[in-house]
Amino acid sequence: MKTEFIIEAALAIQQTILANESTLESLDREIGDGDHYINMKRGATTVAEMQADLASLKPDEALNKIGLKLLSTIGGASGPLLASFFMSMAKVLKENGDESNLKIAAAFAGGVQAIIQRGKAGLGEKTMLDVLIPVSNEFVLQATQNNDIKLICAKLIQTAEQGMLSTKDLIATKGRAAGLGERAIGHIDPGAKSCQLMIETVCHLLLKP
Amino acid sequence: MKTEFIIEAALAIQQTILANESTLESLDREIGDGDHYINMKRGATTVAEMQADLASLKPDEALNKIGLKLLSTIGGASGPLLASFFMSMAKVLKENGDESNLKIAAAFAGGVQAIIQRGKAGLGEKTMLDVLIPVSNEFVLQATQNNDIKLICAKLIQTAEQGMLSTKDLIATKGRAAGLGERAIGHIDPGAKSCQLMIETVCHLLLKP
Amino acid sequence: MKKFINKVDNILVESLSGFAKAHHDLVELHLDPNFLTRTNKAQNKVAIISGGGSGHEPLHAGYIGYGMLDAACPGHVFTSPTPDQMLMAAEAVHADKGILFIVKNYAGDVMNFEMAAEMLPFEHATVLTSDDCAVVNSTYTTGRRGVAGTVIVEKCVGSLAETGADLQACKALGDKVNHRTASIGVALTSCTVPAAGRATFDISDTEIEMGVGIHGEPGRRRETMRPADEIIGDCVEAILMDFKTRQLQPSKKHEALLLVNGFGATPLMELYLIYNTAAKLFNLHNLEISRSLVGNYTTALDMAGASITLCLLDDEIKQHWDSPVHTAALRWGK
Amino acid sequence: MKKFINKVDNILVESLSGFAKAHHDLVELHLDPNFLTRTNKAQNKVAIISGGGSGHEPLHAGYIGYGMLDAACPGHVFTSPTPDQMLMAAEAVHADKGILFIVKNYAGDVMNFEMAAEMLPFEHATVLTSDDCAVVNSTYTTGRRGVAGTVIVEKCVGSLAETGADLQACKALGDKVNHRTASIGVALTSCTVPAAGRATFDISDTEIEMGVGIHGEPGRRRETMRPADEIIGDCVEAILMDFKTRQLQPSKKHEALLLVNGFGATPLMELYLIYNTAAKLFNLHNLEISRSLVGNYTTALDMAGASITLCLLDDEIKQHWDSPVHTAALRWGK
Ligand SMILES: Nc1ncnc2c1ncn2[C@@H]1O[C@H](COP(=O)(O)OP(=O)(O)O)[C@@H](O)[C@H]1O
Ligand SMILES: Nc1ncnc2c1ncn2[C@@H]1O[C@H](COP(=O)(O)OP(=O)(O)O)[C@@H](O)[C@H]1O
Ligand SMILES: [Mg+2]
Ligand SMILES: [Mg+2]
Ligand SMILES: [Mg+2]
Ligand SMILES: [Mg+2]
Repeated sequence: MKTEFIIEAALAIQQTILANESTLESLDREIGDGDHYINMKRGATTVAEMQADLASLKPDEALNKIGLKLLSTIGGASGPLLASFFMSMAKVLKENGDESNLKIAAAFAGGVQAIIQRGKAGLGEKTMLDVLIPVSNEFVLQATQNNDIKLICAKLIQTAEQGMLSTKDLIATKGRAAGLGERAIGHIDPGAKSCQLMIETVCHLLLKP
Repeated sequence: MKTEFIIEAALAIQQTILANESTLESLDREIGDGDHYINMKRGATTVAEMQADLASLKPDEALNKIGLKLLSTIGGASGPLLASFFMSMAKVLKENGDESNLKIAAAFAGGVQAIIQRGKAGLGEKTMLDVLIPVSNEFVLQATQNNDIKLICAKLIQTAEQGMLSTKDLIATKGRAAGLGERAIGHIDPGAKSCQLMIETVCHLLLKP
Repeated sequence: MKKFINKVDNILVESLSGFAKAHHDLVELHLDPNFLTRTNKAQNKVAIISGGGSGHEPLHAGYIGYGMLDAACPGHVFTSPTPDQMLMAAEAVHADKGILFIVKNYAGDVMNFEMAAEMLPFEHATVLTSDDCAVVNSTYTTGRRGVAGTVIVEKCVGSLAETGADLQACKALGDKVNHRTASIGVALTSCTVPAAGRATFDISDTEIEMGVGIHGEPGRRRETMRPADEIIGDCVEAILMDFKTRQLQPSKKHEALLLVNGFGATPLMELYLIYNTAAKLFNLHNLEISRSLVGNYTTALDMAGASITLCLLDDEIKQHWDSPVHTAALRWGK
Repeated sequence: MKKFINKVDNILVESLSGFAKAHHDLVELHLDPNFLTRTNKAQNKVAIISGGGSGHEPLHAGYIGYGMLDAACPGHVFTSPTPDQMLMAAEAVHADKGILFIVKNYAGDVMNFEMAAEMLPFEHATVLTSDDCAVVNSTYTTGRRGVAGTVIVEKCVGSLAETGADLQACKALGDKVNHRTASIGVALTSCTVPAAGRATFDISDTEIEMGVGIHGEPGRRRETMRPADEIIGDCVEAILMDFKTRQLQPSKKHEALLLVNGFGATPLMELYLIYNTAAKLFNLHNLEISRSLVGNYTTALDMAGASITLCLLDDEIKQHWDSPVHTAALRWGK
């Protein structure tokens, strides 16, 4: 992994978030408080503006800096969760290195683990974890099998999509939608949607010829 | 004048007010605060409910009682003005008697005079007085000429109508609409409208075969 | 119309009953005729009585208590009270030093209070409040309307009365505060009078009513919605112009009280934003904001919008503004 | 959307600046990261810090001052603040007896305060408020939401801290007050988040949202608009049921505090009407309302609607509710 790629990914993610304003906004309006798009936009824009500061850093340093920045920028539920993700991913990368897809997958899994710990949620609670846990598992599996990055990306896009869609029929037991009971059914979780979009964006970047 | 007629007139006026809800309400909404219909309805209904109490009284006593009751019932600008009208009219009747149209016209004029004194307004200020002053003048004139009550009524209906319509093109210099300046132009004054309606109602009663 | 109402005809009494129950330490409610008095009748002071149409809460009942009003007479929604209310209230609270009526300058309020005054068996005087400078040329009118500045008048006069000052002194201070005060309001939406069941005026999503009255009366003009600072700029301008016309503009730094008043449906967040800009703008014109009040103090039911009130302070007004007050809606120093 | 706004991104700072200017005797504003502290730093006491998304004004900054909060951390509108704000606030107000965070129970608030707590170089504890009983079966959820009852918790804990009580005692009282408190809200209209520019939810002229959250989150159910007493009856019922479930219902006459809270666009007149009915209904169930608070204390921007909060009093809670407080939004005895 290169810091250059991290920056490129950050810019692409910003574009994706901006392009999905109405989707993200209405999802959080339906079963939340309507600010998820604004939160994600604030975070994505801030990271995009860090380009110059990040360029000279090592990848793990860059990710850690992004995490710290997100922590003081996003707020809400998604802020500390995404921040924890990047800071923990950075930590694993720093300790283990980033020379193989497997090491990167392990770092990704470490990031997801931090979200689980921070939010005390698991699979099936109608949160971003319904995207992140399957994606993390799939990533590790694919990398263990030593598959080509193109194949890995294709798989992860698909897994993320499935995870995101799976939140639709769930009752929420974590996050703001937990207050809704049955009324949450039929609505996709906004955090799951934004995570799916971000994963897809990064994978598309990697798939680019 | 008989107390019986006063009661009959009160009931008829109540019907008229109720039937003109939307007209009175929207006129006061346009250039006032929207409560003129409610105020008039409250007053008219209260008087209509006084039937039993009034029946045994002499006409001047009945009118005075109506005035006093209105004073504590209507509120707003129209309350003290209409109350003053009835109390003063009663006073003149008591002093002068009510045996001729001229004496009744004089009492009516006395009532209007009380409104002028209380509200410190005159003709052309876009208030109920733009109906009441011409009607009072015409009433006295017609009665002086010893005209038949049918003719008098026909004249008064016409005068009231003209007076009411005349308020449309005026700037208000008294009452709530005085704050509006030019913006009051094009709107009929609600108090002028309700007075015109009440006069018309009483005249129609007198015109009934 | 969606409101927390049972029957339109009962809303006033039900609401007053709740108010009296919630503040039983401060006020006592009398019904039919309706008026509210201080729980602990003040002794040997001018009794201060105010009143007016309901729908402007906390005005006036919210200002009953030590250092402010002795009684309040609430009329029906937006309709001035009737003389019997004022007479009974005066009877209940007079304390041998006369009665001072504080009346917002509307034809209905003026006439009803006037008739009460004529029948009053006590020495009495009246302060008419007329702080609304929305109507530019008031020469052809019955005078300016009384709006949020009334709160400042009631606070200062109430404070002075508490010292045992006589009727004429109280009236003089009330007149002075009123004279040194100017207000202007802006509506974003109309209010809805419960009995009418529909909005008093129609206003589109891109319009505002500049100079609106506290009953939703039309104001100076209908305008296009603009950034807050522009709207506030125009309001400040109107107040400064009014002070200038009345030769009140200060030639050097002068202390002032700034009241940013919500009409009922405007979030506190926006009121403080308005305050922020207004204070800055007044500062540019020698007006140093040394006293402030921000919140819903003279409302127009559920209208979205706000008014800005400036009162030119002097030592006397400052003293009476700062003095202790203990009412449902205004409380400090006690 | 019509609001007094210049640029959506600036509304928070402009509003906070106005607040700090209007209440410069009480609070000091720090920007970037944003937090507000008491003007006179308290000595030798537990420092009480709260915070949360903005848009609930006067919560929390309006409760900074003697007898209540030492600092508040406002997030963006309806978005919980970030840990750096809490850390800086703690740094500014800690006074050698530790830091107590009072946090409304929302995932975002909880996690942000938690991360701040983990980094805090001082002794610390957290009280989570969770008074909203709108969600009937909360076993499958992360727990109830913190709403208007938070004000009661902040008042009582603030009072205790002022006596020099230690961190554990403050936390214990906060937990107790929270435990003995239940709230439920009803929305007549949606709120509009400035940055979103449109209503959070659609609701027709004949519908209400029963059990709505203070961010406009959907509640128990969408219902048809009905007379106030029926709606209030259901709210009271929900609170009584909650007390029953939690074995808190009193078997004989018991004193309680009733807070009727407006969400931002509901006239005081209606809030007092609600209070009137609610007090009567609770009385029928052994709950004697001996303390009251009626007004806009925990708002949801410009939402029309109200919440009812009941707190079962005991001598300790009563003492700390009655004790002097001097903040922008709550003031008595000082
Ligand atoms: N405990 C949790 N664990 C994992 N994800 C969570 C948790 N709580 C909330 N989320 C995620 O956060 C998203 C909401 O984020 P956002 O709208 O930015 O914050 P908030 O809910 O505070 O307004 C939810 O859609 C959900 O995916
Ligand atoms: N000074 C006055 N002299 C005569 N009529 C007046 C005066 N002021 C107001 N009015 C009349 O009162 C009417 C308004 O009555 P109403 O709506 O019941 O009271 P308010 O204006 O207090 O709401 C006006 O339309 C006008 O005809
Ligand atoms: Mg959200
Ligand atoms: Mg009217
Ligand atoms: Mg009126
Ligand atoms: Mg949020």
